[in-house]
Amino acid sequence: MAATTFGWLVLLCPLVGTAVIGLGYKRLPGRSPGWIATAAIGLSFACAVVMLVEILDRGSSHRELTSSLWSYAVSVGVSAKLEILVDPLSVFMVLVVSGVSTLIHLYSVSYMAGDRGYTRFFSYLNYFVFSMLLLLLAGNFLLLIVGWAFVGAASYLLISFWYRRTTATRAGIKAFVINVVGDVGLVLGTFFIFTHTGTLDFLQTFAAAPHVFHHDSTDLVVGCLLLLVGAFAKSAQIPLHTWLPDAMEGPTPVSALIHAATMVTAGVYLIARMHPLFELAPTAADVGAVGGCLTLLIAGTIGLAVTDIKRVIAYSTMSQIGYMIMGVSAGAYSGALFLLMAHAFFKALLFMAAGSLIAAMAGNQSLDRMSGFRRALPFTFGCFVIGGMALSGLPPFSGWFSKDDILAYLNHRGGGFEVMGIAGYMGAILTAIYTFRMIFRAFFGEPCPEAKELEEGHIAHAEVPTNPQTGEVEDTDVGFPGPEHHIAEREWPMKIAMGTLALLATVGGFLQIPGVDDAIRRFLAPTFTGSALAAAEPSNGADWIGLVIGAAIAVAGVAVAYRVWVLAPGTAARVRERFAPLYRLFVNKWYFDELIDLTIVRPVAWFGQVQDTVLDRTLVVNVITGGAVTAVGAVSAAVRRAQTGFVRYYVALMLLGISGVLIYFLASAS
Amino acid sequence: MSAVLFFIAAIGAVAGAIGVVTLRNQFYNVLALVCHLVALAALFLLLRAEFVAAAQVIVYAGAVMVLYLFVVAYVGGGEDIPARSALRIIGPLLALALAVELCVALLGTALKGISGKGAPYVPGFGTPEHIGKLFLTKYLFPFEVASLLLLVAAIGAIVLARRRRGLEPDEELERRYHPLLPAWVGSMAEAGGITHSEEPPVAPQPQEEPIGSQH
Amino acid sequence: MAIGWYLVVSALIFSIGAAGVLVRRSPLVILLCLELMLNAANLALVAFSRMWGSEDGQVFALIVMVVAACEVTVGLGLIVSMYRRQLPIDVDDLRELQG
Amino acid sequence: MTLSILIWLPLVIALVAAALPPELVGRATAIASFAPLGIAISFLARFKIGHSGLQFVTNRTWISAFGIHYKLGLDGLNVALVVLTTVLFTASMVWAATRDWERPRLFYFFFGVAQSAVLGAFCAQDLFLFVAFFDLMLIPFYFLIGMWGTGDRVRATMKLVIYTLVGSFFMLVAAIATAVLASNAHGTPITFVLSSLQHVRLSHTSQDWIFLCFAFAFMVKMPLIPFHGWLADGYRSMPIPAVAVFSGVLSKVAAYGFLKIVLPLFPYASVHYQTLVLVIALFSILWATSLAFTTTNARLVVAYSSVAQLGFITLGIFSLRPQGGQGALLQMLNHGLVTAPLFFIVAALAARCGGSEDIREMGGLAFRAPVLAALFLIVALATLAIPGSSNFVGEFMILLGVFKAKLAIAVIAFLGVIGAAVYSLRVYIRTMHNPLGPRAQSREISLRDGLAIVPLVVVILALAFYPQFGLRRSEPSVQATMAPAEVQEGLSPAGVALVTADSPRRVYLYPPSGGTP
Repeated sequence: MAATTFGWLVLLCPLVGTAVIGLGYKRLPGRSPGWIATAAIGLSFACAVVMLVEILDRGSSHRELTSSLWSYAVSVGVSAKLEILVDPLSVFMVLVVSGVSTLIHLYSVSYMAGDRGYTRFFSYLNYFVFSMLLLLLAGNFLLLIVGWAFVGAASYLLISFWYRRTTATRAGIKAFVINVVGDVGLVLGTFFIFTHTGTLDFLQTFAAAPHVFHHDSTDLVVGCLLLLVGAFAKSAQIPLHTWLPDAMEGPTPVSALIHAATMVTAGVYLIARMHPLFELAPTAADVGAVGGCLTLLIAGTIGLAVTDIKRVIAYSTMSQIGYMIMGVSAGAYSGALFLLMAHAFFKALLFMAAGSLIAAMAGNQSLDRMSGFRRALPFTFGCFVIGGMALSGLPPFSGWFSKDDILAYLNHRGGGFEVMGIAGYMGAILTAIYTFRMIFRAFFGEPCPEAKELEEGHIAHAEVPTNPQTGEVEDTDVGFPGPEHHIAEREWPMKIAMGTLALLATVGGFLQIPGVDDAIRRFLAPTFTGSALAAAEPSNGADWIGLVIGAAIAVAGVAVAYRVWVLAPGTAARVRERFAPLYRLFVNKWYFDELIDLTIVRPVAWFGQVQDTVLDRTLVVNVITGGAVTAVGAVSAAVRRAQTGFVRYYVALMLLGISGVLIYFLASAS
Repeated sequence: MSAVLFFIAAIGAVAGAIGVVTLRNQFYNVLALVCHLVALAALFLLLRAEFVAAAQVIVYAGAVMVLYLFVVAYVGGGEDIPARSALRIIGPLLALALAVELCVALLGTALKGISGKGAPYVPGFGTPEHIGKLFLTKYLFPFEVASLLLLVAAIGAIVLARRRRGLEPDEELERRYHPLLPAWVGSMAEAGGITHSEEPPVAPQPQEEPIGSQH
Repeated sequence: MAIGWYLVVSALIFSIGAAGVLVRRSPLVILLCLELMLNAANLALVAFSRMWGSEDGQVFALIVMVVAACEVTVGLGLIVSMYRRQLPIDVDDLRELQG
Repeated sequence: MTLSILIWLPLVIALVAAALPPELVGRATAIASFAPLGIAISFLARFKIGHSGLQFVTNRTWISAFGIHYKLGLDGLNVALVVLTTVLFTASMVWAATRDWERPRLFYFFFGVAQSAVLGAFCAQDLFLFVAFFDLMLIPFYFLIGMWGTGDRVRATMKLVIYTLVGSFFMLVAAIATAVLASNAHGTPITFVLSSLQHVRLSHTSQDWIFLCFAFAFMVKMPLIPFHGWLADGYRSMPIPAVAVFSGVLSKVAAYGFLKIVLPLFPYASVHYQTLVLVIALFSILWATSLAFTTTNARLVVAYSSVAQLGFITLGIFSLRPQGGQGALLQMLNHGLVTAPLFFIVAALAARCGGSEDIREMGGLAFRAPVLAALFLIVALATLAIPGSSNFVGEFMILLGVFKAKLAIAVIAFLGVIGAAVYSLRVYIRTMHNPLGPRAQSREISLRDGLAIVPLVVVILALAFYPQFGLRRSEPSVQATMAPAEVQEGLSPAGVALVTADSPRRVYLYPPSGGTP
């Protein structure tokens, strides 16, 4: 069977999983939905591996395969088939996504046990994986947009999974709407490109692009910028990032899967996929790189200030994706995708560990309340530290090799990109500081009451479950994190998932060691043939210099964190007072939410009110329509009054009319 | 000779008509109409419409007027007090205007046929034979329709005038409808969204005695 | 006599009938006045029939008579049934059809 | 089997059913309503793809003196809409049959009349016949609101009557003027047959004012925004099955009228007023969208979303590009399939909240009603035209057409797409999610609701997998109907076969910038 057949199977497995779990919601007992879902994704991963093998069997110039099932929308010049594109890039992404997804499903089997929406959760989760894989395998713009929107919908459903929480539903709609903004950008961008190339198919578009577009022609730049809007919205880059921190309202496995490992990296994939267009429109690419650069810095600073552990990790995700976007826009494709893979491993791991920690805290996510879990949660602690070290870019973890690959490329490329490289190093020190801030605050120091309780063998449970964000009492019927909590130490599926990821986060970096091996770059090369930027890789020596600098910076960051939060615990408060305005800026997330609220949400809401009450209800409905009705009513009342009911009166009128007509004829005859 | 006859008959017809309109007593009205009809029949004869004239006298003056008389006798040919409204003055004025206009139109017309005596007389014109032929050939369909119409009217009159329970005010019906709905429900006023400020017009209540039997 | 005079007589009778409908209140008399108007029309029809030498007008007049007879029958039936229901036999009081 | 049978069958069914005892009428009508559905599907199955001409033509002279023919036929434009009509009427009948209505015989009779009239309007190939059916289909709705409506139904009926009658009047005048002026200008005998009228072009000034008359009538019917005064009261008062077909089908007749009558007959005016109509449509989209996320009545949200959708459909038609036309047709189909179940769902929600349709009193209903929630979710996502739904393909084509015609309008129209996401999800969240409402009771969907809603949702899902279903039959017809306007605009030379799927035409916004190979 061809590789594309397995491509279709990759898509089919999660779809069937969704349908089976969704339709059998009443009959599936216990944890079986979780196992079915995990099996479906596992099968999908297996198919992806077969696909990899198949594609490796082919010569490196024959690794772009397409296959279509039926006409999706083929009419009047638009031609979109149900078509997948299997090439090294998509295979790479599919492997990462299905692999990490399998592990997160496995983790969720235990973590979500006891929740009333267990079946629903896995149905949604499988649906998400299907959508994500569709996005990755799509062979034309239309299917890409479909996958793009489907992951947004799945993300919405999972963010507001605990739907009785108003915080969750609000976060859900926010995420969805911003994602729709992204979809719209994507569609419009597609229009700009399609009207010139006349095709929606990726390979045909890329083939036609150099012929129909000038270098940096206005339409292409606008089109690519609009694609960037899509990418930025999905990947939570400034200024379309505000949904991601709120998305942490979803269950922790969701944060791990969607809002760290897979969906949010779709923007990176999009730019990589569209690299022939972006290379033709360097202005747009530069905008992307600058956006990524700004995001990685701003998100890093916010990560220093917020105290909700999941939100810290969320900002770190934004920051890491900023690196990837910056890299992929600047041309460091293999480096960015390498970081994407490594990030999927260590960030999923961090979220899983955080989930375990939150479970031990009975749902509370505030770093202010946590401390000293080192002994109570040894396995979680180990995983968190491994994930943290990978995130901070400490050697020899995967984050070190991958992130510094991008930065070395930027410094090597020159022409202003060094500035971004330097910004990247600044971001790296911030990353190390906030990561180890989490570790030191949550795991070191005096054990908090929950940690003590756990050391005695009990997991803390709240008397009355409340929403940690607002303090509202939860509706315990349904739609709230179930009454049971599950920690990695007590559940073997969670342990296996986290252990595997810890291993991958540690050794994942060895895939691409400068001077030693080059697996990712070589594998991806067929996709990026013909790209001038991909060819301009720095030398191994330069790479190693970058790696050394990166390692030094990471170590420095860890040292700072150790000094501030372990050696002299009061330092943080002193710094906070010293730089109060800066702290306020960071802790209020640079006021982006307020800004959007002030410039968009409030005016729209105000206008809606005015329009509804004043313009539509008063003017149109009452004055114009009501006026018409009243006028007709008045006229009919007048006519009605003429109907006196006197027969003789009618006769008189008739006679009058006859006389009148006669007079007219007589007058006109004479 | 024919001019004299015409004037006599015409004066009779007009006088009869005026009698119908002006006399107070309903018996006299009917009798005036009989006069009028007979005079009209004479005019028809002058116009050589024998059959029409005969039908006029036999059917109209004979049968129909008897029917009228019966009804007047049954209902009670009371004094008819003319309306006290402005129509009492306006009505005759309007009629006068109409008459004047028609006369002006007829007399002032330039049509030649009107001032002549008509087409040359053909023997048998207007005889029952000719008319009968026409009815059974050219006008068979109107003829049949007319007969059907008569049948329907006859049945209709029987149904209307027959004595039955339903003719008395139906108390049960009243009880069923009146408490439920205000009188104006379902009228155009309601549809127009105009609510009555005053009491809705009340349907005329049945009086103690019918007006017809006053005298 | 010229046909025109017949027509003038017809016009006069018609107008008188119309005036009667306008001033009288008893439905019975109004019916009589309607008869007058119909007869006026009949006279005109017969006169025109004479003028053209065609009997069609006479046939028409006869049909009008039939219709008049029907109208009288139904009208009188109505008057009788009004009397039975003890309704006022006066067109000014019978105005339930007002708007 | 001729189209006449399809058209008149619903009326016959209604008349026959009226002879049954009142308690059986509903069920009998609902079961019998599958017959027109089956016939319509058989027409769809026998429809030959790839032809732009009429198929299954019935052509009899009706009033020879005025050249009025009783001419019916199917082409790519109406075949899907005919099926949609029967589908929605059947669903509504099924929904209605499981409930009790006062005076059921009359109720179902009016539905029969409405269905016959709508089918007639879709099939009519004679301008006069179209106008007759167009007016006929409104009559049953006056009664359905006036007799079975809720709330201030008298006033609602009044508004509907006034608005639609004025619109109909203008349309009648315009229709007569079209035929008369066409015969005067060319000395040909008067005719109302559309295919004959297409061959005679009216003068520019006549086209202009006739266009405006038609446009006014259709825009009132849809309605587009400045003409929507009757909408709020009308939709709120109508009984649910009536509003489902009204919004699902009747509004489409107006859009279909634009496509079938206005564009081919008045190409000059269509081009002349293109911008005006586009701006009105755009304005409707934004206005209705904004209203939809302000109003708190769930039914009105659906109503305003319909207005916005019809704005999109109008945009597509008046892009005067085949893509836009195709998208508009597909979107008519999609919107009909989406809006009817939405109204049924709103009724189901209201039944769970003490009869109130106010979303402030709802909330948290998903709890014991996962099936209802899932159905609502699918329909809500389809309403906001999430990519992957057939609605998205329609919207994509529409906006592509508009993008090619008027870039700025397309860009602004995308705000409507974003707004749709806001109001659809808002209603979903405020009803299904959030804490339980004060009077809300979470109950699973009942069988009788499911009977009407589930099949429609299945159709929505099926179309999502294969939207080409709605596109393949209509392509030649849409190209043919757009051709006169395109010629007028100078986009394509007269008489030349237009683009086909195999040879994508490239329309350049600016002169092609790259070095052509």
